[in-house]
Amino acid sequence: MSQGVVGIYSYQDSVLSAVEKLKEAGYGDMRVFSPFPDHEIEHAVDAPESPVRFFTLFGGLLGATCGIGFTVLTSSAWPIAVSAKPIVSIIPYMVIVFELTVLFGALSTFLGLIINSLIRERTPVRLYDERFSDDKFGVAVVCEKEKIGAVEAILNSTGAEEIKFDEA
Amino acid sequence: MKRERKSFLRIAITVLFIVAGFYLYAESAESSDKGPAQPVLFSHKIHAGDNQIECQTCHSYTEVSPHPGIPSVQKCMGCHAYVAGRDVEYTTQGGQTINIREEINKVKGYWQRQEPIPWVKVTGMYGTNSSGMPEFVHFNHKRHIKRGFECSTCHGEVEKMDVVHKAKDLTMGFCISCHEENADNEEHKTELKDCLTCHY
Amino acid sequence: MSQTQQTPLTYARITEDVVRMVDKPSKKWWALFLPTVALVGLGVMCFFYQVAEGLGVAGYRHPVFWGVYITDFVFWVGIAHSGTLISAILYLFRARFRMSIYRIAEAMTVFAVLTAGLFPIIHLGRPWNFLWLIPYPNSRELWINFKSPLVWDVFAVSTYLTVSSLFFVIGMIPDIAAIRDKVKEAPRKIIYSILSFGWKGSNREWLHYTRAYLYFAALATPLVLSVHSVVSWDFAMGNVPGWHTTIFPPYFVAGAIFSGLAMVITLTIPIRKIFHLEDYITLDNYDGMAKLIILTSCIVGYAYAAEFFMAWYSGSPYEWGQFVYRATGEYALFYWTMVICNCVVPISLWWEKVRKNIKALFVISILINIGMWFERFNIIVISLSRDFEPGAWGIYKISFVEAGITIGSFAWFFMFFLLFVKTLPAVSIAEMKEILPVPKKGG
Amino acid sequence: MSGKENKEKNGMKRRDFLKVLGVAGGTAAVAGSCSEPVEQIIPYVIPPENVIPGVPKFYATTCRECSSGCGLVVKNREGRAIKVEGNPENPINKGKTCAMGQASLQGLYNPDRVRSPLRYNTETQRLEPIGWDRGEEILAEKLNSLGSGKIVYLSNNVSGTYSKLVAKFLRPLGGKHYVYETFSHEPIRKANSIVFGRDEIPSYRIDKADYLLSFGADYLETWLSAVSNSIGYSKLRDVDHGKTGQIVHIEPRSGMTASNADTWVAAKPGTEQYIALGIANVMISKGLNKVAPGPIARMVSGYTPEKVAALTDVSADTIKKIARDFSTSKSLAIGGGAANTGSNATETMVAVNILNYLAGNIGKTVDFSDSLSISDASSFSDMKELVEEMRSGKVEILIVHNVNPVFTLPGELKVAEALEKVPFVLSLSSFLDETSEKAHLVLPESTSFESWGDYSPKKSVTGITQPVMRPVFNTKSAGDTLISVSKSVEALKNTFAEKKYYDYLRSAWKKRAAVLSPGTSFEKFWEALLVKGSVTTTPAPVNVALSSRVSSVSFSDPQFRGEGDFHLIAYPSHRFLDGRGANKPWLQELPDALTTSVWDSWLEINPAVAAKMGLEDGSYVKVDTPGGSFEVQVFVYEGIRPDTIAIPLGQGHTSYGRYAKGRGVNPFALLPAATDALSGGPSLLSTKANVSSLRKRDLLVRTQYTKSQGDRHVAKTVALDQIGHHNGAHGADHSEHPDFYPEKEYSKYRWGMAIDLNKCTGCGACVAACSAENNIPFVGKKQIAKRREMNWIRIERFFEKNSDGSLDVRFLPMLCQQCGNAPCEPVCPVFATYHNQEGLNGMIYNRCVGTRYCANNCTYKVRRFNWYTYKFPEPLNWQLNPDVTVRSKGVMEKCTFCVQRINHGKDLAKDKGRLLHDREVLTACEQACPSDAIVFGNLLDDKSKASVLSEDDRGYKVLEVVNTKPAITYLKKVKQERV
Repeated sequence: MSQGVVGIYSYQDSVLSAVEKLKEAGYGDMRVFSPFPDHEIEHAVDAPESPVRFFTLFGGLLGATCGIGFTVLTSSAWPIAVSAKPIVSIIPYMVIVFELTVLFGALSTFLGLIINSLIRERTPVRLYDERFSDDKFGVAVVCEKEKIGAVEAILNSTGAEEIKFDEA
Repeated sequence: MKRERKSFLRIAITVLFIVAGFYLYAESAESSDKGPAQPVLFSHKIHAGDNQIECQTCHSYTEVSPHPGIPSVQKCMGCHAYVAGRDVEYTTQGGQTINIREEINKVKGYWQRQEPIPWVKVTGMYGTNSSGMPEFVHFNHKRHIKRGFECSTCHGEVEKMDVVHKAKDLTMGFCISCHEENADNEEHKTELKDCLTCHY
Repeated sequence: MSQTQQTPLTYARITEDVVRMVDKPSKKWWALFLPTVALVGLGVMCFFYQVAEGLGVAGYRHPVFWGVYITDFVFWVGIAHSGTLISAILYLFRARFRMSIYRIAEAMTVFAVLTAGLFPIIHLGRPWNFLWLIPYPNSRELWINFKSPLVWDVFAVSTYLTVSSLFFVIGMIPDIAAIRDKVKEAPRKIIYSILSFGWKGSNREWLHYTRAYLYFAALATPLVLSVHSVVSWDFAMGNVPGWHTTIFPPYFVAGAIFSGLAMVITLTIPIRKIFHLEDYITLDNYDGMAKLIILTSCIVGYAYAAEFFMAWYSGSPYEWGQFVYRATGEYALFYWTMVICNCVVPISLWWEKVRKNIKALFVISILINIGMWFERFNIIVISLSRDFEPGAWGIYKISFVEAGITIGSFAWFFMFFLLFVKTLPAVSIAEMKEILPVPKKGG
Repeated sequence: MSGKENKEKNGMKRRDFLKVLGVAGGTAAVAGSCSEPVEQIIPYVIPPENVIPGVPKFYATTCRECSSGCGLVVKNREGRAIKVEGNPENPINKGKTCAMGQASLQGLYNPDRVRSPLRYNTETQRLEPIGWDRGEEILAEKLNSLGSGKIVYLSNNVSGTYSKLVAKFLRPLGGKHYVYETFSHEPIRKANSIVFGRDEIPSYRIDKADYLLSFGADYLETWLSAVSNSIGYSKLRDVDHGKTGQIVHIEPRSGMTASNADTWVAAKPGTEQYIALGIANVMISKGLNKVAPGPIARMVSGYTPEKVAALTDVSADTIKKIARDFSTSKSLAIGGGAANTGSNATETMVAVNILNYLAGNIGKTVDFSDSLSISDASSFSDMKELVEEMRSGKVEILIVHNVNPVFTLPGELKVAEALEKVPFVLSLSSFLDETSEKAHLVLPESTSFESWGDYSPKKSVTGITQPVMRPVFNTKSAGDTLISVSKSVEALKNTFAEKKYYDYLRSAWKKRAAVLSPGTSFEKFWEALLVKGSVTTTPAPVNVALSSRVSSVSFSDPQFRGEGDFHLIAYPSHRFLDGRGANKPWLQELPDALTTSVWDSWLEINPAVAAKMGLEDGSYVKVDTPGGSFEVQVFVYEGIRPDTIAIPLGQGHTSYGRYAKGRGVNPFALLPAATDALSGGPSLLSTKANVSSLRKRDLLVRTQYTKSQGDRHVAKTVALDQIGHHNGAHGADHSEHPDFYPEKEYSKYRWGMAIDLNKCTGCGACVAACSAENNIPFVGKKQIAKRREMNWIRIERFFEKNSDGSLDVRFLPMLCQQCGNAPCEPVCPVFATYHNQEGLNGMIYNRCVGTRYCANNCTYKVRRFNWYTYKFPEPLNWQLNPDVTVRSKGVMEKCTFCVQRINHGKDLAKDKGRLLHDREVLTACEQACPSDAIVFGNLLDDKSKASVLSEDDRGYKVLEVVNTKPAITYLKKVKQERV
């Protein structure tokens, strides 16, 4: 049985010290909420590198391949001569290849973002506080029920203004 | 999660119904005389099928003209001045019942009034029920017949139809695939697939 | 932040201010919105009249087969560009003055592309067949001509629309989440919940978000350059004297940014005033944009001069004839309007006083927009009026239908914009918060 | 209207018209490229013999648009005449036609034709339809009750059997037949009678001359037979081993004909005779004459070049040079035209005859053995008498047939008033023109395309006209009408044994057949005649000697009425002639050769005068003449003397159908009834006029607003002695352009064209032919004011300067160049235009979405866009070519070298299992071109005419610098040493 606990903070340095203390205490798997992206928090938490970049790379390569395949294959399917240009004219096709690279790259980056941060990344609803999008920070930890007290103590000691629990 | 499943089910059922509807609609057309109703129920099955009359007996210009020719009333009367037709009921494939002699009498009526018969065009591009080939397509019957194609290649088995309908989908895809298959070589293929062959 | 106002900016105030903007629309807003919709209606009516009658109701004539619609198209695509410039390129350069205006600029991008995309269709002889320009599988195996710059255009503009819309949407996710958390009434809360994709602002989310944003910016940057290059190739790939030149892509991109920045200024000044955003959109912001305008104005001016020089230096009678005609022919008024608006007027921005004078900026930005519209008109129409074949030369006159549709397009753009400022966060909440000093207990 | 009703209505309409035609079957194309589909197929009740739907039939007949009588072949599809072409078997036009001939089908299908007999209702004061029986009854009553007054039959030149029928019809009634041609060239006849004792017009053999000296004769436009003259012109213009013919034209104004001459000599109006006399003087004094001058020597002795120079504004050196060239080559002098209709016109013609006589041209280039039938026309003074008789009430019955004297006779005669004095006017015309409108009874005649007849334009040729289709409307041939009426007229009861004019015609021909081919049966002869379209005989040579009457001629100064500053020349238009062409939209929309103006009149005025008066192109001016004044727009033209203004005839109709009515001004209305003193011919150059600016200006609607080509060098010239020298400008044209892509290769055909600018006269026959062949819509003046004309081929006209500063007019037919490296093709996003394996630049209408990039990128600007769906009012749409798609709005179109003809030709060749031969397929423009300037063919075939010409030394490609690799090679116009 695990339980979640979240401490609500007003100050970023309190959050940072809470993160440090939690890490020391072995509660590495935590979530820090903030109203804006903050580099110091990001560094403090030590999260793994985001996989979104692979989505972008894969999408881009797929787009380029589709672009080449599409233009070359369709123009060979029914060779219609225009001007004295060859049926397969690589140079003009590069424009299409480029555009499709960007298009597919962007689409799959978007997909990567949605998958990684909004589908895979699920935090218990009750640990979220509406103030996090306004002016408060939050440090949330999900742990076994019996360890909640220790976490609460750390949060309290670092200056959490309010502490909420999640029963789920 | 549960709610999502439910809505998925709903969508799936709706799609299924639409598809089924289309299918049934198409089916229903298949089983009847799906060609357009003509002023005279002229059965190609009786003429070309049962009586083995060659297509070109009536559509006599296929070898000399881009147009096949629709027989004149005079041509109909060429036979039907003598062939009065049996005074019997005849049931078409689609279940219409007609009296053969009465239908022939209709032709005679046109002849007596010296009126042309306003046949409804069957072979068109868009659907079965209307319209001829759009006028931006120039199809040459002569060339195709001289090359040795059977009428049925494009018109289907007309000799088995009481009410003629468009048997093949005479869209550009149909033309092009045939032109591709029948090209002698690459150069010929280019010629056959040249847009100006048909569109000018 | 040199600006001093009654209360200093805090996180809470930023959220509050932005949420207030998406509050119930005021009478003033309706007074702006309804006439806009009416003008859109006018444009739509003109379009349907044109479809019913034929393109003859537009001013086209032999040999000018492209006219106001393509001018509008290039104009709007150009407007779109500075949005992406501000949101992506300046993001990559970490220019701080973009923060407060980038959302407006991005919205402008999306709506401008949306407007621009209509024009090629309006301009078609048989608009109901526009989908023939899109490669879709068909039984004839007849595809489209990928050698045609117009097909490049289809790909570039649709890619641009997609990417800039996604960029716009991604950028707004945390802000919409903030609004979601503030509003109480059910329907709005639900809508904002959906639009926020369940955003919570955890460190992981922020990590993916910032990466995705970075890659988007990295993709959008070459895209934005390519789109206007492709648009310029619509002309440069032609052989018409006045079109067929290698200078076009950079010239067009600079021109696009130039006009886009001017449009951002034109749009933000009233919004700043109406929503009291003086603390957000500061005079320093305008100063930064005005400097960019000076830069791009110089590039554009240089391009005008270079065109003339090359026309003369090439020794081609066709090129030289075209440029002499531009400056002295029937359209000379348009040409000189363009030169004055785009090259002479921006000189005033060299003075800081002007750069920080809101009224002056507003007037200058509108003049630049007019000048840039005429630039496209001149390139398209004057070149076509007088190309190689002297027996076919002729003069184009704008018809009321074209004017109606052009006015309608402006209304269409503003209609979306008005909807945008009333429903979506027009100022980026997260980014504004990012540039405030981080609150530290330790001070 | 609901969809269903609409459908039914269309169905009925279609059926009705098919019944009219008696034909059907096949799908006739009337619909647009994406309009509603045809619903029904209507078979024949009884199939007409030998008609195969989809296979065209060709009927030989004779053109009756003017008095030239060209042979025609009319293409008939499913019972409808769809295209007119020249009959190659006819010796007059040798397969060629002019624009008027091409447009004749729009007369046949004109929506404003009289559709049934009409009778003037005195109560409603309108002409109202009646039946044929009633119409003929009324006429018979009138003829039966003919009192002491005269009966007059007034018709155009109807030589041949019909004129005999008219004579036979009139004789018992004591009537008189007047043959009225607006331009019947009386001075030529009179002068011939004076000089040679022959009151006729000979054949002038331009084709046999290599030096043509024209005194105002607009032989390429309206003078005698323009087509046959153009064929001669083409021959004269042949460049062979650095030699070619030369043409000098003397006229105060440089019209289309003068503009095609090597030298235009702008003489003072009416003084051409002095130049001729001066030339004769030089010839005799220098001993250059080939024939003994006789009394001529004394006549011309006073006209030394110096004296002539003072009289005419033409330098003495010019006269001397002309005299030398004229007498040392195979020469021909001709005279006529509007400028030569002054009071001394016959004297001028006498002087011209003297030149031909002295140069020994009689019997060589002037052929009296084969004189023209127009020689039989009544003279203008006869017409004047007739009008007087009408006015005085002496004419009781007037039958008007295909003439429009109210419009074409000078306003001073007040014909309309005189007409009202005639108790009964019958019109047999097909159109309600200004004259027929005033008739009491109209019994509309079928056009020459719908009826039998024959016509003999000159002694050696008689052409047959046969119906090429059933009458479009409820009309009857005039011959049938006369014969049918005669049965119920007492005096005529037994005049005609025949029931129909057809029978009358055949019996007349039976007699001729017995003479012409004694061996064969008549039926065989007749069949051969119908196939060939004409019979040709070899006329017996005649001996022509100088008549003693020649010395009686004294040469006088021209007389002018009025006190104005300018001489007013009213000249016949090459599009409308005397106005009869004005109801045909193709001709209205055919740009005038020089001004490129359409649908309107204009006044030509010299730039110096215009500058002084502050006039520009399109300024309105008021022209005051003694006969009245008119307002008209100005065209500033270097090719007219400062003391002269000119205005074309033919416009200004007050009726004559929707296309003619209310356009421009009719100068006839202002002209005095002045005549040439000796011949009694009309005097078109007899008035002086004042011009005053109205201080307003509007667009003078034209198809080309640029006058000079500037530095573009589109229409090029080459000096005669530079041909073949590959240096200078010529060498540069053939410079190699490095190409990014490899040259395209063709296997069977590479269609191409060669256009000889030395032969193109700018007449516009190609433009009209193209419109007819390719279903090109006419769009009207308003649209052309927006430059939206649709013609696929246009004649570009440039006014340049010769090295001596004189005017150099160049014509260049511009059509799709079928470029090998076409700029239009790669920019089309949907492959609607592309390059095919035969080198054609295909244009697929149904694929086109209308981006119009192709047109922007077209270097030659030959693409046309359908800004609207243009309409062909019923029954003009009957003429549409079913082999060509009718385009609808939003679609680009252009020339594809008549691909339907190429495809048809290939189809026939394939039946024989071979490829096409050279000259088997002709494009419509080439087929019509009277001067043979256009040659189409396969460039892969080295021996094809087009290939050979394309390799000519004079060949160049227009705007070659763009490297479009056009399939059309233009041959530079040759510049000779000028007089």
